[in-house]
Amino acid sequence: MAQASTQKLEGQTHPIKTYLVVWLWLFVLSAGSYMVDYMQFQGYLRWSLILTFMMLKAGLIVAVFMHMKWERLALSYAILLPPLLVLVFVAIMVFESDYTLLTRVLYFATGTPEAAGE
Amino acid sequence: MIVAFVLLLVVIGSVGFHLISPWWWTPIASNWGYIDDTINLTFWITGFVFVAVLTFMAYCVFRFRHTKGHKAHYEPESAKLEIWLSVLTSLGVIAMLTPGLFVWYQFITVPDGADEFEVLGQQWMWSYRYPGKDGRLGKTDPRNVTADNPFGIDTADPAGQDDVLVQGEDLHLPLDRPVKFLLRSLDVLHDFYVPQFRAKMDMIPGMITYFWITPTRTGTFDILCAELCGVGHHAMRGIVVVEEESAYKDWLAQQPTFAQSLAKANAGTRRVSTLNAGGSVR
Amino acid sequence: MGLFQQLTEKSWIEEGVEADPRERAAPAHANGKVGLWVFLGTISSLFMLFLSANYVRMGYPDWKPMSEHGLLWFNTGLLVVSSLAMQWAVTAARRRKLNGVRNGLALGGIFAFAFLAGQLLVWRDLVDQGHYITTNPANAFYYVLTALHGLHLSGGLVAWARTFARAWRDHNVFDVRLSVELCAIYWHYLLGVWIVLFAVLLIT
Amino acid sequence: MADVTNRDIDYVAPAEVEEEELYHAHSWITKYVFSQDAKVIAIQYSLTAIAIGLVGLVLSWLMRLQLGFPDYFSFIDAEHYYQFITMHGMIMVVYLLTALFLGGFGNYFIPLMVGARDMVFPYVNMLSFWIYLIAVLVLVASFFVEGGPTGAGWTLYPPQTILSGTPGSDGGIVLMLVSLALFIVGFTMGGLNYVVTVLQGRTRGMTMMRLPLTVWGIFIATILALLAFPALFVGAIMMLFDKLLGTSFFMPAIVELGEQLSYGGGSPLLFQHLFWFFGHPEVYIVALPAFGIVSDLISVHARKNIFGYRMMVWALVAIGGLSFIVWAHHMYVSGMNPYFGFFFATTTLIIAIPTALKVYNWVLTLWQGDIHLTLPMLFALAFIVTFVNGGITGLFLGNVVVDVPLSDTMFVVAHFHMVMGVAPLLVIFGSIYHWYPKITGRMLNEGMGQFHFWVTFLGAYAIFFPMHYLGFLGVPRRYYEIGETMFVPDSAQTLSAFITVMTLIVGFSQVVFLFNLVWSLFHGEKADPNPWRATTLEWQTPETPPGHGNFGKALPIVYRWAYDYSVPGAKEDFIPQNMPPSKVSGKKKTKPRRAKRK
Ligand code: HEA
Ligand code: HEA
Ligand code: CUA
Ligand SMILES: [Cu+2]
Repeated sequence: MAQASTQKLEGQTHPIKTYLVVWLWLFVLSAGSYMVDYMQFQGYLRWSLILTFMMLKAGLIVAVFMHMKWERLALSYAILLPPLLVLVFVAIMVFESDYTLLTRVLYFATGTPEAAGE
Repeated sequence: MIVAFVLLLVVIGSVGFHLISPWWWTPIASNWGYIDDTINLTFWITGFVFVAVLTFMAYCVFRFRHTKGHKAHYEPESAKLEIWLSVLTSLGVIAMLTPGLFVWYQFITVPDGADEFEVLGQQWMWSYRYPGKDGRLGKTDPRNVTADNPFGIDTADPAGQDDVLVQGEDLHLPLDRPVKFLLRSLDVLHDFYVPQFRAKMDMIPGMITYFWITPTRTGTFDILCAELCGVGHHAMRGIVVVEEESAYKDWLAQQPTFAQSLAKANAGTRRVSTLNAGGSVR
Repeated sequence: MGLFQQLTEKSWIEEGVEADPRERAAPAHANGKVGLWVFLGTISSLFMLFLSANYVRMGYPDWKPMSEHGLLWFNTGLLVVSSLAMQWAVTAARRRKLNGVRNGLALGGIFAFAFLAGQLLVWRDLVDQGHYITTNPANAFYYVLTALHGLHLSGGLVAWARTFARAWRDHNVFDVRLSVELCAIYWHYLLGVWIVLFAVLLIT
Repeated sequence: MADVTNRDIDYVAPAEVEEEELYHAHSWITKYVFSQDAKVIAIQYSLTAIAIGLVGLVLSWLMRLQLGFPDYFSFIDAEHYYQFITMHGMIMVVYLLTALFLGGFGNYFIPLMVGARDMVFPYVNMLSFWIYLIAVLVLVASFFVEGGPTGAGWTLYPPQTILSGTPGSDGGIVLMLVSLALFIVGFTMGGLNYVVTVLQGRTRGMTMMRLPLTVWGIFIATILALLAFPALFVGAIMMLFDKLLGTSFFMPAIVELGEQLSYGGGSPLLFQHLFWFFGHPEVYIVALPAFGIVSDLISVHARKNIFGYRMMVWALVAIGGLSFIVWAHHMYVSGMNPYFGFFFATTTLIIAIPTALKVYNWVLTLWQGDIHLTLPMLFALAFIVTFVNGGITGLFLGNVVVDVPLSDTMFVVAHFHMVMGVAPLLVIFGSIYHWYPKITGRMLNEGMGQFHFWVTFLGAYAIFFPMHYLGFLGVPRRYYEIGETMFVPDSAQTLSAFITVMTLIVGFSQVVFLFNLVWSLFHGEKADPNPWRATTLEWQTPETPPGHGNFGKALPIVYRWAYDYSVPGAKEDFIPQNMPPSKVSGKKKTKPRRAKRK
């Protein structure tokens, strides 16, 4: 079904340089998330940093390597919106998990972390 | 013609059935009259829309049914009409939702000074635990459950020793005092449900859930399990007795505390019960 | 034509065929590519849901994080190389260099297999160390998530094998180019998923 | 946006789609059994779904016999009863409705309605059916393993699902989970096809906003399914691990009948969230195709354009999107974080607004129409009645405080049967009466059809309308028997018996319908290629039933939207989508399409 086309090939391939730059960035970002671990950040800071780095990395990969950057806009919407809906689920689950934990700590003998090591 | 008529009949029949039906709420026995009010409000709003939409439809079927030479009108859309309809519907939704949310806020906010007690569900029976003199329930763990300690109370927690245990007996509640039900399950999901209280909540193993009510009427009511919990689900019944406070106090005083029942069990079986041991893990 | 314009078009007023968005919108898409994107949407949903389950479970006190396994870094490297090789094949296909396509594909496949083998090694090591799936929820999630990722990669290898066979049989780069691109996109995607999984498994 | 990708291979001009390579069957087996033709696959899907649906129907009779006459049927014990409701619910929702609407109707109508020769990935499409069939067989097999099928309720809530107090907690539940996982894999294959065919396979001139609403409904439903099914998949996998390997994803510490189990720490609520993150979109997966199809039925048989086409499309999209953020309205009394109630009650009631607009637009389409009371139209009208009724009871349940007393009572059962059991099924019946002539070349018998319609509509209404009142009384659902209580009057049992009798009557009329399907295949009146004088492309095929490749030599070119009925000034009261403007003498206000530049 592919139509042999006489179109010129110039301008169609992405210069290798783009990839190298992106790889560099991926490396930097990975180093960043490793640093978060290394510096022993705790709590929300830790989580927000790690998630930010993760998102940035995933975004780069999707945008450049998977050609999202060059796709039709509508398609990008179609692909980016649904994960947002799943993110609502993720957010709700964060609250839910905290709530469950709270009732365990309040009422159960083994609800506390110290008591768990049976 | 006939079709339009039957459609109309369905509407009239539904409304008629509603009006003459002998099947309706059991008389309420708790403070959640607000819930009934919200339902009635919802009935009025939705009932109106139901009748309006379907009567309009029946009229259309009657008025615009095919006759020779009749031709339909061509009209792709009317933004104005659609905006009006959305606004009206939104108003309807707001009218139902706003009071609903206020009542929900009350439903989940337990008033200060409510008495707490625990309902324990397991396949397929109910047991209850009151906090005893110190007003506090002892901590629990399913790992502590043994034949002598069916509630799994933590023997190391002093608050648990004077807890009053009610097993194989009816639940008693004092009239006109807010009570918070703490719901706990040992095995699977159950749901503590008394139709007259209008309140219910699932009980989840590994977690504590709650609701609160103020009983407003003395009497004896059925307790049902409203969450599928295995073959015995439909047979998981209990009885709750709402009575004057003095009668309630008398009843409560007759029930054994945790310490008493432990002592009795030890004496009866003449063996040292392994209090702390946590059950044998399979 | 933008999505918004498309969806607000008053289609009853306009007659005729002049404006088909797919005729002007550049570039249009091969069916396979659109299909792959939709599929990736589906598996993203799958992995995200698994990860949120992981998050929920992680908060509870019986969760004991796994010790990090050195080999995992090495495996990650393998997968990165595999992905790079696939990209090489794509670039070669765009330049119509059949040899490059073959080499890139071969390397990509080999490294993907090596990655899977490496993952199995880690599993065996963990079992030897007494980290069974039931020992701890962290272990359970580790096994399930890596198995899921591995399964997806194995599925990719089936597509890879077909592409590879065609690249050896056919002599026209043109015919395999789309398949190579699809494989590469999938590979990058799975690399991305792995990086996220690895990060989650590492920090928990 | 840099425009740098490779035009040469990515681009297939829509006008040239006819040159697309088409799969050709070479033998009887590849033509009728392992066929890659979407129309054959559609029929295979539909027949399988109807067959398993009949099992679900028989189960509903057995359940009703027990509920209506609790002491008469000793062969139905509690264990069986719970197995029956579970299998009944799961079969009806997933294996009947989802498969029939998407696998059956989707396969048949998407290619025809968008003007394509076939689905874009025919081979994958074929695999999709066969995996579905295996899933059904695995499900059926669970009836025959030791312990029988699972009796955990179609919601499969752990821990009870995999504990011994529940029937079928050994083989039954494992087969159920495996079957669901297979179904999801198979469905994903089909789903990719439906989405990509709608996006890519449209013929020249078929813009998105010229698609019939049937296609829109199935399209959006498929997207929902592709995103929602993974949640069930995740839940099923983790539960299988909990069951078979003893992990504790969902299992907290448990004392079962006095015995300590080795589980610990898991969260049963997590499963419920996952299940409903799938489950709520799922109910719209079966509703949206019905919404789409019924719009077309009403428009064709009222000889009038659907009122507010754009609004109908936006509403479908809005309902689809919103349906992902309302799931916890099934969990108001589940013990989840109570503050979620505010969020989910609000989103749930917001969904009612786009849905209400759809209802208004259906009714407004009737206004000033030219209503032909054909069988499909009758079913469409009946759908509106039952859907409005069921939707309105949904508003009771959605308003969180109102749900508290009603949840897990027969009121909920009545709600979802009205809105899901009856309403979409009426659409299915209507569409079978509507499209049977195209699919088989013969008309269905009108007399039997009328009988079937009136008994099914009035009968089903009589089954489920009174059931709400049992819910108000407080009768819980999933009760093998309510027995003696202090609050349920004896008359409620009479009502229950009445419901059972109605069930059997409605059941009998389905037999008539099935007979009609078979009888008309041989003796039905020969059908005109376009008996309802409809505009959409499936009626414009050169052959009836459509042949391989659907459209003969050249694909149709689409010049207009799908709803040019009773256009002022036009000779006929319908203008097919592929009728060029030059051949129409309408006075309708139109403008020629121009390329809009950004
Ligand atoms: C096709 C399937 C389908 C559809 C379309 C719906 C539609 C809706 N459902 Fe239903 N529902 C189910 C299938 C469906 N449901 C199933 C299967 C269950 C039970 C599962 C189980 O537990 O086993 C269930 C259970 C269920 C519950 C949980 C009850 C409980 O277990 O306690 C709730 C609660 O919010 C709910 C709400 C709604 C709402 C608000 C809508 C809305 O979308 C309805 C919108 C429609 C209308 C509102 C009617 C048209 C509008 C008008 C005519 C205008 C008038 C309107 C106003 C004045 C606002 N449903
Ligand atoms: C689409 C889904 C669907 C359908 C069609 C039905 C149809 C019926 N259902 Fe069911 N039902 C469910 C979905 C459905 N149900 C679900 C999800 C549950 C919950 C399970 C659980 O709690 O876990 C349930 C539970 C349920 C209960 C509650 C049990 C309990 O809680 O104790 C009852 C009780 O009366 C009942 C009755 C009936 C009856 C009498 C019919 C019918 O007899 C109604 C009348 C018949 C028709 C309207 C025709 C149907 C025809 C076919 C199915 C034939 C095949 C199709 C073609 C030929 C196209 N059902
Ligand atoms: Cu306990 Cu149902
Ligand atoms: Cu829902």
